[in-house]
Amino acid sequence: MSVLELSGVDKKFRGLHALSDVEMSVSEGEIVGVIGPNGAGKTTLFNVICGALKPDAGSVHFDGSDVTGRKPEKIARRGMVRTFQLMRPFASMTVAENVSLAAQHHTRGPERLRERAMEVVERVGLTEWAHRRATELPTAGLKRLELARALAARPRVLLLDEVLAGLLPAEREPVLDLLAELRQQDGTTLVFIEHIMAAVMRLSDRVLVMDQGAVLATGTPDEVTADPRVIDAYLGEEPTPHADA
Amino acid sequence: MTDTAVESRPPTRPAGPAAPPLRPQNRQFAVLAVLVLLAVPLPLILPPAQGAVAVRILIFLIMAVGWNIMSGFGGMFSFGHAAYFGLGAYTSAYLLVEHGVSPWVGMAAGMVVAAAVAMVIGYFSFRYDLKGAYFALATFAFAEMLRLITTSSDAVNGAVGYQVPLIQGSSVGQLQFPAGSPAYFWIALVLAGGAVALSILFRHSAAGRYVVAIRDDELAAASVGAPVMRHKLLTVALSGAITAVAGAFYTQYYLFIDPQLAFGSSVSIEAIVTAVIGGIGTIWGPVVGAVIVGSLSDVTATLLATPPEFLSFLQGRSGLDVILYAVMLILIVRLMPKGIFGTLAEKVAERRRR
Amino acid sequence: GCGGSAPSGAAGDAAGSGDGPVRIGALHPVSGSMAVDGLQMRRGAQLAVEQINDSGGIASLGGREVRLATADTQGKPEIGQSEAQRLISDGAVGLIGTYQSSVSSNVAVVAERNEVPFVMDVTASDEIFQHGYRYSFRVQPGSAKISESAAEYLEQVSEQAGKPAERVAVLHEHTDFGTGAADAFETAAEKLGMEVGPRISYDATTASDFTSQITQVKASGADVLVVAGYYGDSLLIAQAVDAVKPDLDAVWGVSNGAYDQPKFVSDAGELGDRYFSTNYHFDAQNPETRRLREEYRQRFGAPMRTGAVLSYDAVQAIAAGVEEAGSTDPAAVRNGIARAEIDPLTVGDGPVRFGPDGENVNSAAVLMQIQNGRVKQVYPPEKAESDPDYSVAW
Amino acid sequence: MTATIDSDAPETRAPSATVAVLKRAGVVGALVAVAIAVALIQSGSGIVVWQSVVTGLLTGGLYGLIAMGLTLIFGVLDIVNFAHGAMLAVAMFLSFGVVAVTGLHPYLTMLVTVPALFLVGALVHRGLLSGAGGATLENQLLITLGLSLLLENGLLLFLGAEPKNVTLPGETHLDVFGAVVSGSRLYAFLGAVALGLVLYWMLQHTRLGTAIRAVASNSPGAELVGINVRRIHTLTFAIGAACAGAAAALAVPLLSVTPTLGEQFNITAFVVVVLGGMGNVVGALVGGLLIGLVEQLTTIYLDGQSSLLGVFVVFVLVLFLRPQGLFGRRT
Amino acid sequence: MLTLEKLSAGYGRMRILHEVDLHVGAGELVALVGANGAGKTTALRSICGQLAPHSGRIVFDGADTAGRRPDMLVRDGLVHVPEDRALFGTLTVEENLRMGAWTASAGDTTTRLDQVYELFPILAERRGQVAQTFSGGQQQMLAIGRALMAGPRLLLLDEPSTGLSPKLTWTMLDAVREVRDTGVSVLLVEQNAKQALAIADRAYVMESGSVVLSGGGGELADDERVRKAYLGL
Ligand SMILES: Nc1ncnc2c1ncn2[C@@H]1O[C@H](COP(=O)(O)OP(=O)(O)OP(=O)(O)O)[C@@H](O)[C@H]1O
Ligand SMILES: Nc1ncnc2c1ncn2[C@@H]1O[C@H](COP(=O)(O)OP(=O)(O)OP(=O)(O)O)[C@@H](O)[C@H]1O
Ligand SMILES: [Mg+2]
Ligand SMILES: [Mg+2]
Repeated sequence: MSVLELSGVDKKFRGLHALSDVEMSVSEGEIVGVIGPNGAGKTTLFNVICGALKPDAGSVHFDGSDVTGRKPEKIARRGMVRTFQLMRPFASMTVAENVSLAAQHHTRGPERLRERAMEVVERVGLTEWAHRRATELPTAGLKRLELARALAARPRVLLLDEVLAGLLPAEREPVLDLLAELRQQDGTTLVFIEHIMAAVMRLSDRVLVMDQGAVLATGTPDEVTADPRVIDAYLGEEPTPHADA
Repeated sequence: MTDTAVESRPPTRPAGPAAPPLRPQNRQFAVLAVLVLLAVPLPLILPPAQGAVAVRILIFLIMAVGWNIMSGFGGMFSFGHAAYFGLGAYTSAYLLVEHGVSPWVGMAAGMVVAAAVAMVIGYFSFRYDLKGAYFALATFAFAEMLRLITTSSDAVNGAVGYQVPLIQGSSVGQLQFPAGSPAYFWIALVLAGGAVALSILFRHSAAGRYVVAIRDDELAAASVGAPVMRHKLLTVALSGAITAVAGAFYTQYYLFIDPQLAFGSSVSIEAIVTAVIGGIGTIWGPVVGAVIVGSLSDVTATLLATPPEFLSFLQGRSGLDVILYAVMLILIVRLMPKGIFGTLAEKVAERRRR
Repeated sequence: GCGGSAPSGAAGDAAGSGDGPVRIGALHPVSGSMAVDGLQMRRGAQLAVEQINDSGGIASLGGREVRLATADTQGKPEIGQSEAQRLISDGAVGLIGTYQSSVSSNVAVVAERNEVPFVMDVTASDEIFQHGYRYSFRVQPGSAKISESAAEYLEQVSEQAGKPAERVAVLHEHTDFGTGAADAFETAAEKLGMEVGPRISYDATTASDFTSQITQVKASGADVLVVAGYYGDSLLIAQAVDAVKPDLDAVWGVSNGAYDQPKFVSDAGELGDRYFSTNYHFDAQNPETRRLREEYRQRFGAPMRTGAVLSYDAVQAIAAGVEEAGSTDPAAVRNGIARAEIDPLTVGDGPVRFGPDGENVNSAAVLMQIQNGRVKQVYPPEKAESDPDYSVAW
Repeated sequence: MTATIDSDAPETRAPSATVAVLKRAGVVGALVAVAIAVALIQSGSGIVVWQSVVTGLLTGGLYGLIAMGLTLIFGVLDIVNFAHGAMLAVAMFLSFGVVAVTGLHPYLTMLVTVPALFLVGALVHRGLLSGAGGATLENQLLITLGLSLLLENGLLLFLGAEPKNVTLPGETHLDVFGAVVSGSRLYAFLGAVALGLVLYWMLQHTRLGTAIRAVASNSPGAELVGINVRRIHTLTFAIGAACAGAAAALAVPLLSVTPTLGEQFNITAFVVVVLGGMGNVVGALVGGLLIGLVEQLTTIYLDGQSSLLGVFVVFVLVLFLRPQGLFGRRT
Repeated sequence: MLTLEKLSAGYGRMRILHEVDLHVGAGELVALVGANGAGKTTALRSICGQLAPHSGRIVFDGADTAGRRPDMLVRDGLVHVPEDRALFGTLTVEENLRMGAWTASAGDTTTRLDQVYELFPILAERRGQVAQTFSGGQQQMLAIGRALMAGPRLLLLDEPSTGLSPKLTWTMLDAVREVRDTGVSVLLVEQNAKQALAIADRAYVMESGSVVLSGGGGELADDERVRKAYLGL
């Protein structure tokens, strides 16, 4: 059964058609990778899904009910939570405070809240940083914090925007493990934008390729990477000799 | 072809600092209690003129605490807090003079009115997404409108304003005491202490944390489930209500209020200056700011009225005290861009980290 | 010493027991937008103190000297209040001030609660005297009194000129001061059978051109224009009148801040010619006043305004109260002031004497007119320096 | 920025921007016409309304004149300069002083006030507002507020609060279809228009002006083409201050010169700036005229109310409906 | 022309670059490729003076650039086209270009303007259009054109092909090569590794803030590790 369903989603910024007629359906417990060139509209898609932007046309259904244009906090509280590509920590707070903020709508009492937060912080490997200002974190740390904050909000559907970008290959492994575990243990549905193809290939059940605001292709990772249109638009092919080269 | 080995980032994982106390508010309450206790004997020690300055400081303090909740914690820069101060002042004065209602009830009513108006102004400003200087100018415009409307409205005595009738002797119920009575200071102290306590409670409540997160990043906060509009409205309402207390008490202490005193832009400016000088967005900033700003004009006035020998040429030059005040204002802002408390706290934190 | 070193305890202790000079507190706005008048008044009070000391101090206290303790209200009531408190705890036996009604309201309360007399030099508002304060006195005629006189004088002067005023337009600034004056004038004028209208109010802090208001007056066909405003706006009104040239018989200032000022004569030049103004005024007929104003001009290089003369009178009133009481106990001084009679340097119907409400029973307003580039008292006849010229210049 | 761009949109958009401005101007014009018509019904006297309109436009010119420097500073530097009114007062005193001492024609005092205020502006920006201390909105507010107190009371201290007046030699009154217009106001109005045009020309057609707009549009970008951004900031602030100098010379015959005269104009000027769109000098002029009219019409509509009330109501409505101002672009 | 010696840099205390060594010779076109967030942009920002290095040296034309702001370096001929293009959106195309020549004389401005218009005819056609109404590709051309107006001796290009169609990408890269042929050194950052390597004289590959590979453009293009580092394939 599909937990997230988009139909005919359209979004324009002035003259720029950032999303055109996007259709998408994600089943419970599925892991979907989203790829596409820079500026293809991937982040915009997340923004529309999570209520940060109102689509000009089309609808977004979450868990059977229409959430199109609902406020982001309503959608988040219902269990659809996203991370930000450009990390957006609460600058005046510590890492633990950042995380506990996300948990406070479903947790009562400071002790419970702190426990919850510390669990999540530990899970993403930020324990040493827990009581330092979020702004002191290095890039990789901020990415983890994004993930931790989203996890603390108890997502049923988790939308991840390039959480692996900027991480060393060695640093990616535990995150990938964590994501796999999330689905296994908690049954979380994952939609993730990623440019690191190794990760996309390994994690996703299905891949959605976007280009110029539209869905270019969907399919299993292998299908997609073999698709000539995808190679042409995103992956690239053997260098074509140029006129005078 | 040169070849470099893949280097990994050096592990820069220091042992993290220890967890802060589970309830940081407890320490702040303790500090507050000590401060209040230390202040209690003040009116008995100070000469009456300084006693009056002390009460003025407490009124500034309440105003600045109110402003700080909205503009410091909430990041919504208000340039129109005179609106709430004035509503507190006028509601209590109106109820007392026209209907003989106890000023305490008037104060409570003023808080309700101010909170309601704050929510209305806030709702429209947030709904139309006014930010920064535009939000500030909008709040200013609302305060000015209230001033102009009261000035020409006979229902609240127009430009004449209200004079609180004097009673014989003292009465806690009527909030009136003989001149120089320490009771004024003590009541103001309780109110100011209450305001600071409220601000501590709020800052550490779930709502307060949401508000700070919304200030830091509205979209990120919403994305983890922080109800943005509701908490912004809650913040402006609380801020307005606290500021109204200052207004209501002002009326009872000075026994006179008119549109300019209540809604004039200088009231808003006083609230801002006090909080910014002290340290915006901190619990103790408004407290420090009130003590500095509240006594600054008195100090300069006294200094100039009876200058020490080497400054005697200054005696009686009008405007000089304000110049001195302005220079200090500019200096403090230039030298301590985060306010006195804010900058010092930062310095201490930095030193501790090393 | 400064306030910090003043003795604490009941107000008056210091004055009652000491044998230093008798302190009189003077509260005026010497900074901010009212600073010119504030400074004038402070100097007027200073001259009064010097005059008292030169003529031997307070006789009933063995010639004790008087000293003026000054304070700047900055034009703000709360500053006024705390400064008043400071002056009282520094041992002032009485206070004078404060030029602005809102500040005086606050100081009156402080005075009342500390039981120290407060003699107002300039304070237009009548509201303060409706609370039954025992310690408040006022030298100048109240706003209502001036307005009533203005209406009366208008009726009589216009009648005598053979052009009885029938329809009077009123232009007033919109706060307490202007509105109060306009209200009282309207009531009095209507009682005398004049028709009042249109009544136009304005915000003196923002208005910068009155052409349309004067056009409205012109269109209404009024034959007299009453103006109750401050200095700057009244000057602008005169300029607008000059531009529009409405069909008027007279421009009639009521408690007006400009039309009886020498400065207005020089700023407005020709335009101000033959403007009338009903207001309190220094007594131009009194040689003492002339001497005082001359001294002021020599010392400070500017003509002495009426406000400063009123401050002079107010200090005299307190000194007379001390003299009468033979004590520096403020409560006794209060009773002294209530009994005293002082020869004023301002126009009055007799010596300054305070009624039970604290008002100077002999205060009076006088009609002035700008004639040949000078402000002259023209009515009532016993105060007149020359005859009113009921006409306009354009 | 990959996604599809409507292929022929770019060509059509440039002219359509002007069309939009014209359309907006049309809407504003229509609203003004309706407001005047209602005023006519309300007051019943044609000549009074006509005089109000004329006076409103003339006073509006004065507001526009004063707001121009402010809008430049606001638009380019994002500084809400509360000391603008005080700087105007300084310039007026200067103008008055020059007239009093040399007997120069008031308008010629511009030769002194403009360079003097330019210098003041440059010093203020360099000394007080640039750098970290002047970075945040609240700090700028406090600094410019402190500065205005400093200037006002400095004037008071050294020159006294006595209002000073300058009369225009050969002041005349014109009759414009029954409405009276005094020469000095007309000249100030024309001066405002001229200053607006000069500023507009300077911004649009000079190298410096283009650089100022470039810095306003994208200051990191400006730095990358070799523009010393800090110098342009200082220059802009100085030019904004110099505008106050020019305004002072034009307005000095109209107003009583007092240390606090700026207070009266500060607020109106801010309203005008927001109304016209930040950084838009022509917008400031139009906004000024509009506010002048609103003030006059308010006195007809709401008898006994301060004309400021109408101004604030219009201000708030504009803020809600078009936060970028009538002629500004949303960023 | 340009040498980085053990350059470390980042934002605030956050370190992004770790001891990067890099060299661009006179008249050389050097490509810098690497995955998202590898630190390429950060490197360019440090070189052009927007970002103060934490440690290490940047030597341009024989002189250390420490303490020099971008506008000063432009005068010396070091011009940066940033990732976001930093165009003056409210100014017209021609005004943008003329601003590009801020440091140049009036005569140079006119000749260079002609050259840029010749290189990108579309800009000449649209000279009166306001920049923010341009399409992405047009904006990119304008950004490069504006940089050329300054008469650079070293041009830093941050992903000039972003937002361009493949065809335009080639036009763009051709233009870059033409610029190099006029004697200007170019440091080109491209995600589009394949195409960048095809035109580059030499190239560096960056990963997580460090240079991990370097060599001739053609050589690297054939390297298996490059394919892996860039596409993760
Ligand atoms: N708020 C906005 N206003 C105007 N244009 C926008 C806005 N947000 C995004 N865009 C534009 O919409 C297009 C799609 O952007 P989006 O961020 O969705 O791309 P993306 O696929 O996430 O790219 P990347 O892989 O680089 O993150 C881009 O051209 C971008 O410039
Ligand atoms: N202003 C900034 N403040 C803090 N961190 C930043 C800032 N700009 C970039 N970063 C971080 O620095 C790291 C390197 O970014 P940089 O932009 O240099 O990468 P890049 O190699 O240019 O990537 P891309 O191919 O996506 O442009 C990233 O992780 C990014 O999040
Ligand atoms: Mg994205
Ligand atoms: Mg980059």
